[in-house]
Amino acid sequence: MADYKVKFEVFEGPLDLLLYLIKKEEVDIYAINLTRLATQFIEYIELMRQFDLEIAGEFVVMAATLMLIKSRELLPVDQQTPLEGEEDGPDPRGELIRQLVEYKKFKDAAGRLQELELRQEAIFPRVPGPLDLGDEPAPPKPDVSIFDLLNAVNHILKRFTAPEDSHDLFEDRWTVSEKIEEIRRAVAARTRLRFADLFAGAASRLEVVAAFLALLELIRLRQLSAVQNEEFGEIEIFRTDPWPPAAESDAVEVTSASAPPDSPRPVSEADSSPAPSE
Amino acid sequence: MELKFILEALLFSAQKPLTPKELRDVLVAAGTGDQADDATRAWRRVKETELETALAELAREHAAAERSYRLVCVAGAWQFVTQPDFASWVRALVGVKVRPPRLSQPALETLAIVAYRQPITRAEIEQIRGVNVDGVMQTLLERGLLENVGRAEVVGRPMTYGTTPLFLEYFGLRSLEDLPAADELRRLVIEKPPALVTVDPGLATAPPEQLQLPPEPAPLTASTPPAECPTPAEPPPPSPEKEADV
Amino acid sequence: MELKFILEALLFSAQKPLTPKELRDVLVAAGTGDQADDATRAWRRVKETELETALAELAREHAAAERSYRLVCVAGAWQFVTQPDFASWVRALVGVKVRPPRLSQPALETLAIVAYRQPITRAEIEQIRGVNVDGVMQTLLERGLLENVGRAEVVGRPMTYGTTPLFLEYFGLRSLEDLPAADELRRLVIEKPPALVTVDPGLATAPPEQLQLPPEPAPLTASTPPAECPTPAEPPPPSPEKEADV
Repeated sequence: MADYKVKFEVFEGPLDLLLYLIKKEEVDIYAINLTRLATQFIEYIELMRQFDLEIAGEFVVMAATLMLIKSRELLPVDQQTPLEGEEDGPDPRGELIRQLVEYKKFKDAAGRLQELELRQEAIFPRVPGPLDLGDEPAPPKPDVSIFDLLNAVNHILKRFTAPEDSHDLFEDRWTVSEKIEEIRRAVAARTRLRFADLFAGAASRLEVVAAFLALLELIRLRQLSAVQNEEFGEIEIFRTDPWPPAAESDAVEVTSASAPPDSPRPVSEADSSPAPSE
Repeated sequence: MELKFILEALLFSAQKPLTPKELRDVLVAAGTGDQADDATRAWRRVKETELETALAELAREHAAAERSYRLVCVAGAWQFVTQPDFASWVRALVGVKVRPPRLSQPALETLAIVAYRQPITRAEIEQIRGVNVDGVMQTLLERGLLENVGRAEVVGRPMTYGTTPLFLEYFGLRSLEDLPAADELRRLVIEKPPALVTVDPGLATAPPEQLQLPPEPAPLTASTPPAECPTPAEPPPPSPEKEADV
Repeated sequence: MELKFILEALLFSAQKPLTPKELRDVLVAAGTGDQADDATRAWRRVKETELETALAELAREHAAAERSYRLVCVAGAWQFVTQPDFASWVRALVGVKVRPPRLSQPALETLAIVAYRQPITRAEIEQIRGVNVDGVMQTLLERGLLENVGRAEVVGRPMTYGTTPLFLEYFGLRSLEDLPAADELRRLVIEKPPALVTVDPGLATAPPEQLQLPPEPAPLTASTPPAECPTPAEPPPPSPEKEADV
């Protein structure tokens, strides 16, 4: 059964099947015998039914249209009763042929696109090795992106050149969740915040990292957005409205009061970063 | 120093395709510094149109040279690429080109319709293809080959779709004007024979929205897109009569 | 297919100078595979002396063409170089602003996740981003910013992905170590008070639902899960006693 299914899925709809039948007859679209075409089309539908294949509604509609055309062609013109609204509508045969011609054009166009697609696979751009011109600055990037944020955070991190063992001391102290709450509180109070402010009081690289991850998370959750008005300009953090339910925010405020984020800071920034001068 | 050679040297050294604007920026930057010599300064105020002329000439020269590479413009940016004939060797050197899976027949048909008829609504695409296109549209939108470009001014204000720059890059096209047989598919063509077609004859390939317009006997020339396309036009499609003769 | 054009296409595509021997290796490799066509097979047994003759002829042709670049042999290896006359412009190329990559926000997020967490599977990325990433991954692979780097040793052996040299170039990084806060972001297991986090360890960002839980005012010490050190390479976390000493 699966085999038949595959076979019939080759037809991407009734127009596709009609074009296939026309091609099989080796006649021009304008010269087709629609009566014969209708018979063949319906045979295919019957076949699909026999194989218990799901027949899309479009096929049934097309079959009905073909039957209509067929029945009309069997009658002499003077005995035909005009179809409902036929005065201002096209005759179904002409309309069907128009549709087939139209569809065939795009099917052909799709074939040409496919040729281009294959050609592109065989075309390789010249990518010379990088120019050896020494330490040039990296090209600036317009638009604020996650990497602008990363670059910005890197600047801040450079302040923390403390040796490995000393920043490890803070490894457990700062978590992203805490920082998220901290940032939410800060932005709730002020609606907008300078990016640098988020890190102003940070005492260690890890604290900066935690704050930064928290910021990314809030941006990802669309609770905050970051805007940079000019290249290398100050990045500002905004609250995205609507802010989550007020009740929850209040709860946060309460908890924060009991555990202020910046209270226990055992080592001051100056103490912790005796920049190793190398 | 001839402009075209400067541009050639730049494109030859560049790691990625460059637009005329970016090339101009390079010329400006090179000519502005304190150490810039006179030759470099001379091109500081070059206009983008001059660049474009020089680029077109370069591309012609390289095509005429019939070497193993040529200069192409894809989605407005210029780069040197190898000819497809050498793919098997180049592939052995740099590895298989990473490309997303090839597009399915339904996807290609849908893309073709949008490419030639944009902006277009989903209903209009379905009218041409005769099938529901929800699934295939989603794939194409997700792959970034199509995008929402607005809303149609008809009842329900349905979304309209168009192709993206990534579409041009994927197929290696300079612009939409570069689409094969663009004229045929975009222009209003009078389809015959009249005995069979009782519809307004000019509408045979009319974009669907035109079908809703009152049939104004506008001159054909007016509906033809301006002939700015720099590439040689495709040979006209065989007329229905001719086709019937075969 | 003429040998010299094959060699030209190869040198044109190469990222570094190639010796005749290396070129021959490429021709052999290309002509050996099962799918190699006759034209490609034909050059499978080419001799190095033939290559050298063809290379010399190529170099002569390019010198005669008097373009902005030529083919040179330095220390036995061949490469295309631009003429020194154009150095001032080529140098300016480096400093000039390039247009931003046409990458969507989802693409950038995915890129960031892979950058810090490579090698990573598609499923893991989806776990972090919370959405299907097929389309985005395709774009990034196509752009050459990501690549397949192997398979994960888990059920189904899914492919794993990592960033490419182009990625570094795009973002002006010398190496992955240059990624901001690379050490911390890579190894940081996001430990949170148990009430907050039930996420898999190793996720830099907790899934949204967990982040919305009301924070439990757990004491700081209790909030640290035991033995959270993520990678064996890590020095052991400092003992609390040590911290107290500071």
